[in-house]
Amino acid sequence: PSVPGSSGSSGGQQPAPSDRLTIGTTADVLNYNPLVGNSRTDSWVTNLMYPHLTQMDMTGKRVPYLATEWSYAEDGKSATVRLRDDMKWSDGKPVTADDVVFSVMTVKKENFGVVAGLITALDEAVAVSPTEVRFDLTRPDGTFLDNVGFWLPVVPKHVFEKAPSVQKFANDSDWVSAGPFKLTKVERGQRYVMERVDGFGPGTPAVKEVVFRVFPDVNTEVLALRNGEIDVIGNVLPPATAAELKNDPSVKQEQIPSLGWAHLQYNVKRKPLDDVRVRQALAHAVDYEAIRNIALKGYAKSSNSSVLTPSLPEWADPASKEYTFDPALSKQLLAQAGVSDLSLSMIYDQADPNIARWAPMVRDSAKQAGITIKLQGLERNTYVDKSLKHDFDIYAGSWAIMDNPPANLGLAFKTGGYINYGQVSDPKLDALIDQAQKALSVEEAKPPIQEAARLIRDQVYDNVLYVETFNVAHNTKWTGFKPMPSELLSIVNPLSLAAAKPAG
Amino acid sequence: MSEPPVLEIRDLHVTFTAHGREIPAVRGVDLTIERGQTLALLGESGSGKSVTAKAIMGLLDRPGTRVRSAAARLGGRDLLAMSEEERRALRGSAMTLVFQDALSALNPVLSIGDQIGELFRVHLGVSRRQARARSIEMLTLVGIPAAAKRVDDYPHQFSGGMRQRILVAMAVALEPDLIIADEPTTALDVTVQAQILELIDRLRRDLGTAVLLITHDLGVAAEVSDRVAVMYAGRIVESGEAGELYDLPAHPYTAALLAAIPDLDAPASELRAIPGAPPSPAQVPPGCSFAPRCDRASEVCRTTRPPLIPLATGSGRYAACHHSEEMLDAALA
Amino acid sequence: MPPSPDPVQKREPVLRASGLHKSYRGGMLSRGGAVRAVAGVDLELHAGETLGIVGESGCGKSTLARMLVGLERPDQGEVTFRGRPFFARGGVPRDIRRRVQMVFQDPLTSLNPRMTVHDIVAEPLRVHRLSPDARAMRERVGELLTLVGLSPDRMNRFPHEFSGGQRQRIGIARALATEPDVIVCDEPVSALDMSVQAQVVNLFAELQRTLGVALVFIAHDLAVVRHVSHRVGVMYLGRLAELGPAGQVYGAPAHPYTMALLSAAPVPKPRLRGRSRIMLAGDPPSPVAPPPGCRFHTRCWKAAPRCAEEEPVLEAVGAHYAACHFAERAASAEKGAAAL
Amino acid sequence: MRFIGLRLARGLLTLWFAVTVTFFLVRLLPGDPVTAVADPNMTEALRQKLLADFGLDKPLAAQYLDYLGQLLHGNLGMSFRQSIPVTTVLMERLPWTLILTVSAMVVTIVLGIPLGVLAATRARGWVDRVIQITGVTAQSLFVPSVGIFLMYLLGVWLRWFPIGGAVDLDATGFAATLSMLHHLVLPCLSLVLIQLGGYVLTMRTTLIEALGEDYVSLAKAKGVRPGTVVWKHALRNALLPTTTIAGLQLGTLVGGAVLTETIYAYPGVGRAIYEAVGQLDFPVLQGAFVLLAAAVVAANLITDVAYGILDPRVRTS
Amino acid sequence: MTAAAVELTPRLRTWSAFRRNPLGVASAIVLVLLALVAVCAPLIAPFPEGYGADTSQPPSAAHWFGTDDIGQDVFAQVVWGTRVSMAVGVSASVLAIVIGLLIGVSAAYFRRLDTPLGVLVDLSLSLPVLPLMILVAALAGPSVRTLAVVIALFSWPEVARVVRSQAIAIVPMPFVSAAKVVGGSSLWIVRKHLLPGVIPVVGVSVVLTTSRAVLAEAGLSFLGLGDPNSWSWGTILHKAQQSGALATAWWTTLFPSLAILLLVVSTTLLSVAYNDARDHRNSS
Ligand SMILES: Nc1ncnc2c1ncn2[C@@H]1O[C@H](COP(=O)(O)OP(=O)(O)OP(=O)(O)O)[C@@H](O)[C@H]1O
Ligand SMILES: Nc1ncnc2c1ncn2[C@@H]1O[C@H](COP(=O)(O)OP(=O)(O)OP(=O)(O)O)[C@@H](O)[C@H]1O
Ligand SMILES: [Mg+2]
Ligand SMILES: [Mg+2]
Repeated sequence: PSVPGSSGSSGGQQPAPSDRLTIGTTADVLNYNPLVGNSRTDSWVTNLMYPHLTQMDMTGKRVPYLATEWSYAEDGKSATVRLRDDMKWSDGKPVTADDVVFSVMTVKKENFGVVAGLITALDEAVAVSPTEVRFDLTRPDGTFLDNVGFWLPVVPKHVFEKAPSVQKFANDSDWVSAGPFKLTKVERGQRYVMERVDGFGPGTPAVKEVVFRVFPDVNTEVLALRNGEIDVIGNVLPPATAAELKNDPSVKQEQIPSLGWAHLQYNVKRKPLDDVRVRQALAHAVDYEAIRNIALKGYAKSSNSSVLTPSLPEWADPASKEYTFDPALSKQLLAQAGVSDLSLSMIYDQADPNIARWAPMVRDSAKQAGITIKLQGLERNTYVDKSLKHDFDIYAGSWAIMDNPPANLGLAFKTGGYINYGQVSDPKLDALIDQAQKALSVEEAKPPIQEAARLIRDQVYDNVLYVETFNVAHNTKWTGFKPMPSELLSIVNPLSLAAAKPAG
Repeated sequence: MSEPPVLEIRDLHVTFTAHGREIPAVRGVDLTIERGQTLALLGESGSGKSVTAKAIMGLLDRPGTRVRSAAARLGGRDLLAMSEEERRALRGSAMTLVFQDALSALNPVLSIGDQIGELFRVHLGVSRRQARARSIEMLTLVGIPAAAKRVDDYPHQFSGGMRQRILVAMAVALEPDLIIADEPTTALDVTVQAQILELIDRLRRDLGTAVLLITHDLGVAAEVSDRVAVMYAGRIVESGEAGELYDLPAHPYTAALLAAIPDLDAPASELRAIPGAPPSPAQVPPGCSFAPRCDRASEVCRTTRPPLIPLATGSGRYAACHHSEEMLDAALA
Repeated sequence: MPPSPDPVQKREPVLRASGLHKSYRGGMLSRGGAVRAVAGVDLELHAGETLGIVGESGCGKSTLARMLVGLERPDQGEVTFRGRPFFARGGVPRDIRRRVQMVFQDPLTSLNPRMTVHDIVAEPLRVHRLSPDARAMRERVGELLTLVGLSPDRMNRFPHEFSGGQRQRIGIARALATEPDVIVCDEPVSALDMSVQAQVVNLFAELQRTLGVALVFIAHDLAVVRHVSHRVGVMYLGRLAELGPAGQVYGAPAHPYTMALLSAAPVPKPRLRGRSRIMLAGDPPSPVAPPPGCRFHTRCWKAAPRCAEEEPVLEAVGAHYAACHFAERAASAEKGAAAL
Repeated sequence: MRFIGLRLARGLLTLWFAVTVTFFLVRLLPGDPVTAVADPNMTEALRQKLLADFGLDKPLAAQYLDYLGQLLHGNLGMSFRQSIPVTTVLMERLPWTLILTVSAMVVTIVLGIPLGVLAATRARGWVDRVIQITGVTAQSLFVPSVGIFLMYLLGVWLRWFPIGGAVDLDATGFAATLSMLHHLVLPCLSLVLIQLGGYVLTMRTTLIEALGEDYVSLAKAKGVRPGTVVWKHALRNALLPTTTIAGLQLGTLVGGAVLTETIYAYPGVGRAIYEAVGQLDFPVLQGAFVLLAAAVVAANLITDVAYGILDPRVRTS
Repeated sequence: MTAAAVELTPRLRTWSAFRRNPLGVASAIVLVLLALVAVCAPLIAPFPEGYGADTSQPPSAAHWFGTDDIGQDVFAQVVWGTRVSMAVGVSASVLAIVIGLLIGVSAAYFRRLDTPLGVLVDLSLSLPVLPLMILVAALAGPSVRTLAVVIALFSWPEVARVVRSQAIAIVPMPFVSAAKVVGGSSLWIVRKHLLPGVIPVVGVSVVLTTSRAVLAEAGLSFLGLGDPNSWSWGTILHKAQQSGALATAWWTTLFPSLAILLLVVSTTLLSVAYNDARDHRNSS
């Protein structure tokens, strides 16, 4: 933290401009404790400080980071992970299996954060050797390694164990980290300065310094990119901006697949939405092509109305077909269901630029089928509140990261699932998902999960509109980024920034 | 005696333009004041007394105001031929103005010393310290007790009578040739009024200044003036030596005014009121302005405006009435 | 001398003020003490009589007037109308309100500029429901306007379309609308042009003669008060200095202040200019901290040490009353001065 | 003494009022801080635990009294979202907001007075008209539009000024001050633009009024030079109402800078409020409102002092 | 009296002075035109909905103000935006004025209420308006009605203050005393004397609060708290901002900004002109 007027830098020689990569972000870091903080902008910074076991490739497959190998036991009741031995905490101590065990067991014990809900199958984690961890599970869970590998940040045991409660530990100074960059200076509201770590395991970063600068407004961020004040816009560009910026020779855009999808959910507990024909009528009353082409300027792929999206090609079901935009059919279905003058309200987060764009399009196309949709563009907190309380007819939104279908479909569609906003309760679906979660390999999990996805499509438990193609812009002065899927990783992930270098 | 009169104004006209209409507030006023003389300018509200005073001082410089005169001389100096800067130099030194309402005329945020001293600083270019010393002198002169202590006080800290005295102090500070006092005592109590009038009169005697005293009070005019000019609807309708004019008014308006005053010594049952009301300055009848209210008015009064002409009787009597001779004859008979 | 009302002195007064006190405290933030506007005034007003009140600016004349009509509630003492107190519980009773009216100093500001003359004069009729219908009201307003010398066909005009004297007549018509027994006039002619003043003064005299209302006539012009009043009170700093029949107060003033006032008043007779006058020193003291003892002693040329300590009461001096320790001597001295 | 006591009491009352209004408003918002951090894996038990951690499970009245009690000790609580004290959050932001608003205020006054004088002395002339129209137009501008326009024109196109932020990272010592000023220009300019109109118009009206007063005529009658008449006699009086407005604005400006600070990525309190609403960070929100109310109280006090200096009627009674 | 009879009534005098002020007259005309646009919006342009093939087109003969990023006609948006913006502005200001009038007049006339009401007004004036509006708008959920109510809720203190200061000048006027002497009750005096007396200043308040309300509406909509089912100028700007097109597709921001500017400038100039015209002292 600095006070205006006081001298800024820690002194010494200033890095040349090309030694510094400046990234625009829209919000401050709220929590430096990676086990707690879950905002995207927090993660960009903490991901550079705390390693995860695995990262993802562009198809969503896990790739090594701290972990080099991982596997389940035959019976699926335990899993083993091997760690690399060349990672060090910034205070010189090595990163060992103890740290991994501490991180995961703390989360389990104190029961907080994103990870807690993903490790319900965990019984005990054991450090077999400094480079090997064994997870003992209470039941076979084929989603466990994917989840823990991707979501669990590894924190230094010797620092965090001193806190009486890790959950309350702010970790807001004197950071001990092990990523490619270490945080050296914070000017809240303005910027976060990170210095490269020499001897970072996977390879010393090329760039000396990474600076995150805070710009609450995207428009200002774009201006700053064009002005050369920042090199990368961390946030995904709104489609219209991406289209405009295509013509700017100084800006390059990386296309990043989204792991989530945009969708409409119908409250199946409400009449007449409990009738599948009505839901189908609604599904046929959406002009999917137009939404992708106009609202998203073509930066979106069809998911063929399946919750298994093309971003995860391993899982996708090529047989799935997208609902046609067919108002006549829609009317016919409504007539069959005996519903006339259908009038529904649709909630969405007004601050989400894409949804705010296509929500009126959904309304207008539904009108062609004689369905009235009243838009309720809400302030974010109200929207989340209403979603959790199932207080809506139609919910328009998008999932951010759905990286493991068996795990995610469980949360979203199983009876009582935390994010099962539409209140789907289908025993057949529950059984299929359970079966898929138990499977220890993709091959094994694929048939039940594809069956489940078909059920979801046919019953219109979820109406998938599209999978966005994210555009992340950076200055052409920089090159070498390693894009990974999702907004969370994109090109601001640790391995990518470690590889980034000045062009030419 | 070749000494020129202190003030000589010929055919002064002031016209305001408001809402696209012309308001001839002053319509041909002649004034002459000799050295050491007090001329009382009498007239009722809206007759143009203050406008005349401001016109003489050259204060009517706001847009929409036209001032014109055939001659304007201050102690022989031709005001018309002067530049604005030269006239400014005369204001406050050769001719000064005492306002009616001292509270609004004194600047509330400046100290008394500052406001009086400003005169010395502007006109004599003296230092701040000297100006202050002179201000204290002036305050003492007009009878403010403990002047040295009070010189740094602000207007609101003085009583009404003291404020008026401060205005008088400013008016006499540079020993001007002419003091114009615009109803200097109307806002004051009778007992205080007597004090202020006395003060002005004393200073006039000591300095030999000419005074133009504007008032609507026949009593006040009678108390201090040598000569009296009566104004009605933007014109002077009668002027002359005070005693003569009160004894033998040559204009029906003056006569009616005098008759309408209740007399302390003779409380009559009925006052002789003048019917009607004074005309609005924007709407003056073509002939004699007083004709609609005049009981002597004849046909000629309604069509022809009587000029202000010298009368045979008395010294320097003037009247603007077709019937003045008649009146004087009747009175003398 | 105005025609004297019938032998009034013995009859029960219409309006009686006893021991009136009124102070105003400044706003919440002002420091100094309260302004003691009226500090102990006793008065009686008899039917058909005119009581004149003179005094310098700020001596409490208007405050007294406002208390006499019930606009202001006295801090101490009370005003009674035919023996009934003004401030019963819950304000002034409506019938007393009707019987005591007021005419204000400034004819323009006392008439609402947004109302027509008809509405202004009809306001009391409406408030007291004195007219059965609109037609009757118009007729009554017309009568009232005629009574004060205005032509009824101008009743649909606005006050600013009238001259000062005419405006004051409108105010008088309004005061007459409820057929009051008492009209309190607070400087009703001070704001008028000198050529119009006499018209209004005459009107008052005539109205009183024909309608028999009792008038309280407040003014600072001694001559005007003398002209209309049967009895005159002289106020100084919130108290009555002298009270008595007009002829006596003016002819043989008993209080030094009355003498000074009479002597300082300018006389419209240039020939009398050289006469000797009593010049008071200094300004009237502030009503926030009136001097102890006799309030006039700070400016009085006759003041003795006793005057600074002991407050003189209003007591009979010959045929009238004065509040001065040296009242009798003063009265005789004045005769001497007049002889000079 | 009594006067000062009253002012203080009034200030405290203002603070209390702001605290109370915002306390309850904030708590009426739909959802709670826990839903704002909602993540797909949270369970109901977890939620309740979090609520209890934030002290949000107690009855509203108890929360309110707790809060007032803490406030008396100068404790604004911990931020829900950032695990640091609210005072830290705000104190980091406050200096920037002060720099921005005070500089905008100063520039406004420095420009506003001469423009007002010019308009008043040339009342109804074309100079007056031009000044009036410009002032009114500037006052009516919509901040975000202006912000983007200025940044595009002066930042991207002409490259005169940086885009967003408050100070350069590398600048030290004097260079830091320069860099700070450099970053200040655009946001300050927007604030000045929208405030200036009001100032000039008030100045103009009050000065025209003052110029018609008797004391101005007397000054002229004393032969005082026309310039002195305006600047010494009329202006001092006309400044009084303007001071009141300035005081009122200074207080509300801090809160009013929300849009400006957001658009220009300026790290001030206004932006913190905007962010805290989005995050339902009750303690920060409330703290910010307490701070703003305190700013208003302080501004009022400053106004009173300024009034005293300008108006001897206040000073000497 | 013939002389007095020809004098103009204050109202006529104000009117004649007002007519002479070209700025005021021009502003009045602009406002009338804007009101006409608002009322006749359906006749001028179809309601902007759906999407068009020509996305992000600069102004042309077909699309006077260009199109936005989903191909809607910006001109139509601005025309329909006039409706909502003005409706919110006017209804908010009417509401604020009713509240302000009641409170201001009560504070001026009933002395005992003055201090508490004065404190309330002062306190409300010292609250940070925009942040609070954000809070309340978030609380009530976005709709045109909410916006109007929220804006009114934070605009009345200003009106109350103006009304009070005017009313407080009327209360000591002798004509009020006269009404009391004549027997008028408090209610009578408030109704017959105070309210008519403060109406002229309220006239100024109406335009000023309206313009402030329009700006506030734009600000709230811009921050995403507007009504998504209708078009207001702020909504247009909000959508432009969300699409990140503020800096590139200038026409999507320029025209609604100009509309806001036009309305606010003309209301302000109108009130200035009206005030000048009412001030007879200086209208030479
Ligand atoms: N600036 C002005 N614009 C328009 N008319 C004016 C102006 N100043 C004065 N008048 C008009 O000129 C006429 C004469 O005014 P003036 O002030 O000279 O009267 P006065 O004799 O001094 O009256 P009073 O006794 O009330 O002071 C009045 O009718 C007044 O309305
Ligand atoms: N409402 C009030 N609040 C405070 N002080 C007041 C109020 N009304 C009158 N005063 C004060 O009370 C004293 C007497 O006032 P009042 O108006 O009765 O005097 P007056 O004799 O009528 O004077 P004038 O001749 O000027 O009309 C004055 O000092 C005045 O300042
Ligand atoms: Mg005058
Ligand atoms: Mg009085």
